Amino acid sequence: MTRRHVMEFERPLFALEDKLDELRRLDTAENPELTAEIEALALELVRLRAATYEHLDPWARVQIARHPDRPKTEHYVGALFDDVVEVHGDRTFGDDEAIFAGFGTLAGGRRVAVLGHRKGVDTKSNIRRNFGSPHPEGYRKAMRVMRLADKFGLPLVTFLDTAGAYPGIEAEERGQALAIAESLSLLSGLRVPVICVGIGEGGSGGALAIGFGDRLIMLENAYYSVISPEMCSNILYKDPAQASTAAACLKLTAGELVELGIADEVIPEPTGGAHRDSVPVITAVGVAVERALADLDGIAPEGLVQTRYERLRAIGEYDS
Amino acid sequence: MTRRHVMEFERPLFALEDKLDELRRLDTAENPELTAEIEALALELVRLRAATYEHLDPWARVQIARHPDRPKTEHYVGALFDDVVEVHGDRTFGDDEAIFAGFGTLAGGRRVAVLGHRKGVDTKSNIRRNFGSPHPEGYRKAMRVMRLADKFGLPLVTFLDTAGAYPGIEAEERGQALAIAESLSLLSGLRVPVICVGIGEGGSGGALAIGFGDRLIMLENAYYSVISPEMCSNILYKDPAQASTAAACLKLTAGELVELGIADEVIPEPTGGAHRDSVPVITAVGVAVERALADLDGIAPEGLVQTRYERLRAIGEYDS
Amino acid sequence: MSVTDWFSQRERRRYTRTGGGQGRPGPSEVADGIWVQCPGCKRALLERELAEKVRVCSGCGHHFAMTPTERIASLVDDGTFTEIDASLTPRDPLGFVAVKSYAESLSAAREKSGANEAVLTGRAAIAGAGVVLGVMDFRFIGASMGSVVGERVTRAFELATEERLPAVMVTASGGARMQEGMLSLMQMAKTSAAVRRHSDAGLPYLSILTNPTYGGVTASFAVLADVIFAEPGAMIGFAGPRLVEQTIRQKLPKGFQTSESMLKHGMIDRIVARTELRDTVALMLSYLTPRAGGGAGV
Amino acid sequence: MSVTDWFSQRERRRYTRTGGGQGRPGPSEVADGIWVQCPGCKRALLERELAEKVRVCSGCGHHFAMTPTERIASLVDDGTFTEIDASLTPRDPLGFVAVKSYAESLSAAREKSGANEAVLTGRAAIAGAGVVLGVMDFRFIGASMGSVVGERVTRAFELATEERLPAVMVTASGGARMQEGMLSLMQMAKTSAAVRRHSDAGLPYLSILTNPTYGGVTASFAVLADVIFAEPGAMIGFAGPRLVEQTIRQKLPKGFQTSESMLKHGMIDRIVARTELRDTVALMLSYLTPRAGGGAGV
Ligand SMILES: [Zn+2]
Ligand SMILES: [Zn+2]
Repeated sequence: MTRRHVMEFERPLFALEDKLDELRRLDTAENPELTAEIEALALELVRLRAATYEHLDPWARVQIARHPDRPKTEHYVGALFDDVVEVHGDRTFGDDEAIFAGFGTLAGGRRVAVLGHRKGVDTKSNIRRNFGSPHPEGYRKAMRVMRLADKFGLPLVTFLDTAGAYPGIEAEERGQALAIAESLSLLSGLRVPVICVGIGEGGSGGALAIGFGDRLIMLENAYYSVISPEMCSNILYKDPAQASTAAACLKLTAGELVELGIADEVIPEPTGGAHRDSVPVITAVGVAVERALADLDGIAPEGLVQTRYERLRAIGEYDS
Repeated sequence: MTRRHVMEFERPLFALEDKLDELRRLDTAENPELTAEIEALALELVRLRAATYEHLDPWARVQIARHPDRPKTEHYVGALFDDVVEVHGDRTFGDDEAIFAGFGTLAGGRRVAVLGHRKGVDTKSNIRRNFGSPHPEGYRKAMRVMRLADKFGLPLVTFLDTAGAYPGIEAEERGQALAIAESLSLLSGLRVPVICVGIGEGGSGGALAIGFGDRLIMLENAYYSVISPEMCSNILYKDPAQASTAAACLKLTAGELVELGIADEVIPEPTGGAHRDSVPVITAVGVAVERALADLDGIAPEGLVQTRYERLRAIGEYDS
Repeated sequence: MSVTDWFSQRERRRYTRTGGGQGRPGPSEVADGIWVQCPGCKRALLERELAEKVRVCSGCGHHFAMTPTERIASLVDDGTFTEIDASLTPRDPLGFVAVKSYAESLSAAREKSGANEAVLTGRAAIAGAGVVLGVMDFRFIGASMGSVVGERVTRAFELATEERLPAVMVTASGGARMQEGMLSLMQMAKTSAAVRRHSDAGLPYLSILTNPTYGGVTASFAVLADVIFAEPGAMIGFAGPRLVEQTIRQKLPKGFQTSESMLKHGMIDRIVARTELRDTVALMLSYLTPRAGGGAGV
Repeated sequence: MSVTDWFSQRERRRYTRTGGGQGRPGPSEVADGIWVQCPGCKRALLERELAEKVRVCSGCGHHFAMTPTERIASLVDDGTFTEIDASLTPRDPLGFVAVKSYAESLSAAREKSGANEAVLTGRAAIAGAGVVLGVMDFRFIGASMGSVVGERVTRAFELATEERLPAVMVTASGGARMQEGMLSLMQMAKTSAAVRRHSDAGLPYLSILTNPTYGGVTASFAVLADVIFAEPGAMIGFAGPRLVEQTIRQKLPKGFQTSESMLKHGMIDRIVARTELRDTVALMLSYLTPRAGGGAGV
C-alpha cells in the first residue's frame, strides 16, 4: 500500500498512530508493563484525533480542499448523472481539458447542462487537465455550453475546483481576462437556473467565471477565495510563512461564506475530509443540487435573471 | 520612372506604342519616308487600342482586377469617408491586417460601419496585410464590427478585394471554415442596411464572408467567382493554360453577375481600367453607395432582414 | 416511446439486420459475395459482412464510405425516412463546358450514384423523435453544392423551422459546384441564412461531418450546428490539403484536417464511431429540446 | 453643438490651459517649480509643463500617471463633471489585519490620494454629449476593487442605463481588494452584470485602459466595453508578470502585457495617445449612438 498523503496538521496524529502500532507489534507477554502504556497511548490518540479534527482551522481546511484523494468533478459527474454527453472545443482555438463541459441527467430525471473545473484523477490526467487551471479556451468552451443551456432551457450545474485560471504567457496572450469577463457577463444573463457547487478549491476569478448563480452550495472543507493564502501571505505579510494567518483573515471557508451571504448551504464532510469516505458526500451533493433546482422550479426566465442580479447587487459592505 | 505593369492582353499594344515612340525619336528630315510610316503606325495604334480595350474578355478583366495599381480598399476608405476610426482585433487571438474594420462618415453625412479586404498599397504593407487574404481572426474582427453596426443602427458598407481566404495550416487550424460560416450567418441577420462593393477580386468564400447584403455594386472590371480561373482550369480542364477559357465559363464579370441576378449595378471604369484614372471611379462608388443607402431608408430592421433573406432565397437555378 | 425504452429495444436488433445491404443500389445486390480490401489494415472483408457492420472494418475500425440509403438505414428508425423535394433537379445555368460539359458530368453522376443530386433530404424519426434529415452523397460530383443542394438544404431547414423539428445533417462534400459558378457560391449564404432562422426559432441542429467535408459546405451550414459530431478519421477543412501544401510550400503536419485534429483545435464537439452514432445522436438530441418560450438566446 | 463644431473650437484651446495644474491636489500647487525625471528618456521635465502637457513627456511621449482630477480635466468638457455616490465609503467587513490593518491601509490611502476610494464616478459631457464617467485612482491601495469600487461602478452603469447615457471608464488597478476577501471577488460578477444590462439596453460603453490595469478589474467591467482603448505603454493583464514568471519559470517575452502586445493579440481596439484621447473618444462615441429600437443585438 502506498503511503497515504499526510497533511501538515495531521502529522502529530499520524506519528502517534504509528508509535501505537509499533508497540502493539511487541509481545506484551514478555513486557507486561507495555499494556498500560498502550492503553494510555490509545486514550491519548482518541483525545488527539478529536482535537485535530473537531475544530479545523481555515488553513487546515484549505489543505483538505487540496487533498489529492479528494473527490473531483470527474467523480461527481460520474456518480450523479446518467446519460452524460461531454462536448468539446471553443470553436475558435482549442479544447481545454481543464474544464468539463457537457450534459447529464440527474437521478430525479432532470436533464441539465454541466460544467466543472477538472483536475484529473491521476498524474497522467492531472497533466492533460493542467491540474484544473483553465486557459481562455476552457472558459470559451464553458460559454458555448451556457448558451446551449439558455437556448434549450437546461438548468446549469457547475462544480468548482481550481487553484485559479492558468497564469501563463499564452493564457494571457489569448485573453484570459476577456474570457473570464465574458463568462461573468454571460452567466449573469442566463435564462435558466444556475447552481454552483464548491467541491474543493475556489481559486479567485478562475473559479468565479463559472462560480456564481442562483445558489452556491459549499462542501464543509471547500474554500473560495479572492486570492490563495500563500500569495496573500507574500503580498500583505511580506512573509510566505503566514499562509495560515492569511487563510484565517480571508474568510474563505464554507461557513464564513454563508455568514457573508455569498454561499447558501454547507454540506458536511466525514471526519478528516471527503477523501476519507466520498460516497455520502457525493450523494449529499446530488440531493442538495436537486433540492436547489426544485426550489427554483416555476420561476420565469426573466425572474431568474432579475433575482440573480439582485443577489449580486446585495453583495458588498460599505457605509453610505 | 519604373516600368509600368503590363498585362498579358496589353502586350501587342504596348509593343506597337514602343515602336512608334522609337520612330518618332528619329530625324524625319533625314528620312522623309518615315513620316508616312509613322502616320500609318499611329492609325494602326488607334485601331489596336480600340480593339484591345473595347471588348475585354473575362480573363482580361480578371487581370485588370488584379492590377497592382488598381485602387484598393485603403483608397476608397481614405477618399469616401471623413472622421474614420479604425478598430482592431477579434478579442480572442489577434488582429488581422488583411481586413479593414472601422467606422466612417460619408459625404452626405451618413455615419456607417466599414469593412474591407485590404491588400496593401506597397510591398511592405502587402506583406503585413498578407496580400488581402484573411485568417479566421480577420473574419472574427469583421463580425465584431457587424455586431456593433447592428447594435448602434449603423449601415454597413463592405469593399471586396481578395484572392480568397488564406489557405494556410494555421488558418485551417484556427477555424477558417467556422469563421466564414459564422460571418455568413451574422450578415444574414443584421438589422441594418448592408451594401457590398466589388472593387477588385472577389475570391470565393473569402470574399463572400463580407460579400453579400442588400445591394451588390460591382466595378466594371471587378470579378466575383466561386473559384479562381487558374484553379478551375487545373481541376476541370486538367490544364493550367485554360484559365482564360475557365474565366469565360465561370460568368464572373460584373455584367454577367447582373444577368445572373447576383449583382445590382455596374460602375464603369475608364478605358484600360480604374488604375488609369481612379478619381472618377472612386467618386462614382461613393455616389452609388449613398444612392443605395438612400433607397433603403425607412425600411424597418425586420424588413431589411426579411428582404435580404428573400434576395438570397431567389438565387439558384433548378427544375422542380 | 422514451429514449431509454428505445435504447433497450435497440440493443436487441443492434446493427444485425442487413439494412445496409437492402439500401445498396441494384448492382451491389449481386455483389454481396465479393471481397473488399480495407485501406486501413489491408484485411480482405466480405462485402456482405461490411454492409451488416455499417461499413466499419471489423479489424481496424476504418469507416468506409456509405451511400445515403445505407446512412439512413443506420441512423434513423426503420422505415421512417420520407424524402422531400426529390423533384428538384439541376440545370446548366452557365452552359458550362470544360473537358466534360456540365450536362455530361450530371448524367455520369446520375448513372454512378443512382441519385438525381448530391443531397437527400426528408423527414425521419430517431429514437422515436421526429427530425428533418439531410444526407450528402459524395458519389454525385463529389457532393459539391450547387443550386439544388443549396435549395434542398434551405428547404429542409425551412420545413424544420415551420414544424419546429430538430435538423440533422450528415455532410460530405468536395466544396462548391464550380459548374454553376457564383450561383453555387451564393448557396453558402442562402443555407447559412436558413440555418440562422431555424436557430433563432430556438430549434436544435446537429451536424455529422463525414469523410470528406470541404470548401463551401464546411464553411456554411455544416459547422453552424449547435453540436457538431464527426466520424473518426474523416478529412475536414475549408481549403483542400493540396492547395494548402502548394501555398505554404512545406509538408503538412501529420493528421492535418482530420476529425482528430479538428477536435484538438476545438472545432467539433465529439468524434463518434459509426457503430455508436445512432445512439449518441439520439442521446444528444434528447438534451436539445426547444424551450417553451423559444426565441433567440443570450 | 455638433462634434465637428466642437473639434474646431477645441483646436484653439487644445491642451494650452493649465487644466492639469488646476486639477492637482493642494500640495502640488507649490510643487509647480520642481523638476521630474522622465523614466522613458531620463530628461528632466518641469512639473508645471508636464501638467500642462497632460503629463506626457515632450521628449519621448512617456505617459506619466494622472490623478482622477487631471484625467477628468483632460478628458471631459470643462466644468461638466459632477460626482455621484461620493458618500459611499469602505468598511472593514473581515476585520482584516496583516502587517498593516485594513483600517490603517485605508487611512494611509486617503492621506496619500486625498480621495475616499479608488474610483471616482459621475456625470460629464464630452464634446457636448452627456456620458457617465468612471476614473480609477491607482494611489488608493493600487486602485484595487473592493465593495465601494464595485458599488460605484455598478451604480454608474445603472445610472447610465436609466438615463440612456453612454458609459466611459478609465481603468487602472492592481486587482481585487484582498482585505475584503470574497466580497471583493464578487464585485467582478456584480459589475459585469451591470455592464451587461447597460449593453442589453442598446447603450454604448467605451473603456480606456491605463497603466497598470490588472486582475479582477481587467477580468470584469474593463474589457466588457463595445470599444476598448488603451494608453501607449500601459501594462494590462489578468495575472501579474511576477506570478507568470514564477509559474512558467522562464523570462517573459519583451513587451509582454503592454498595450502594444494587447493590440497585436486582438484584445483592444486602439492605442490612443493621451494628447489625442479626448478627440478620439468623442469621435468614437459619435458613432456609438443607441438605435431607435434599442434592445439586444444579433
Ligand atoms: Zn481495417
Ligand atoms: Zn521622456
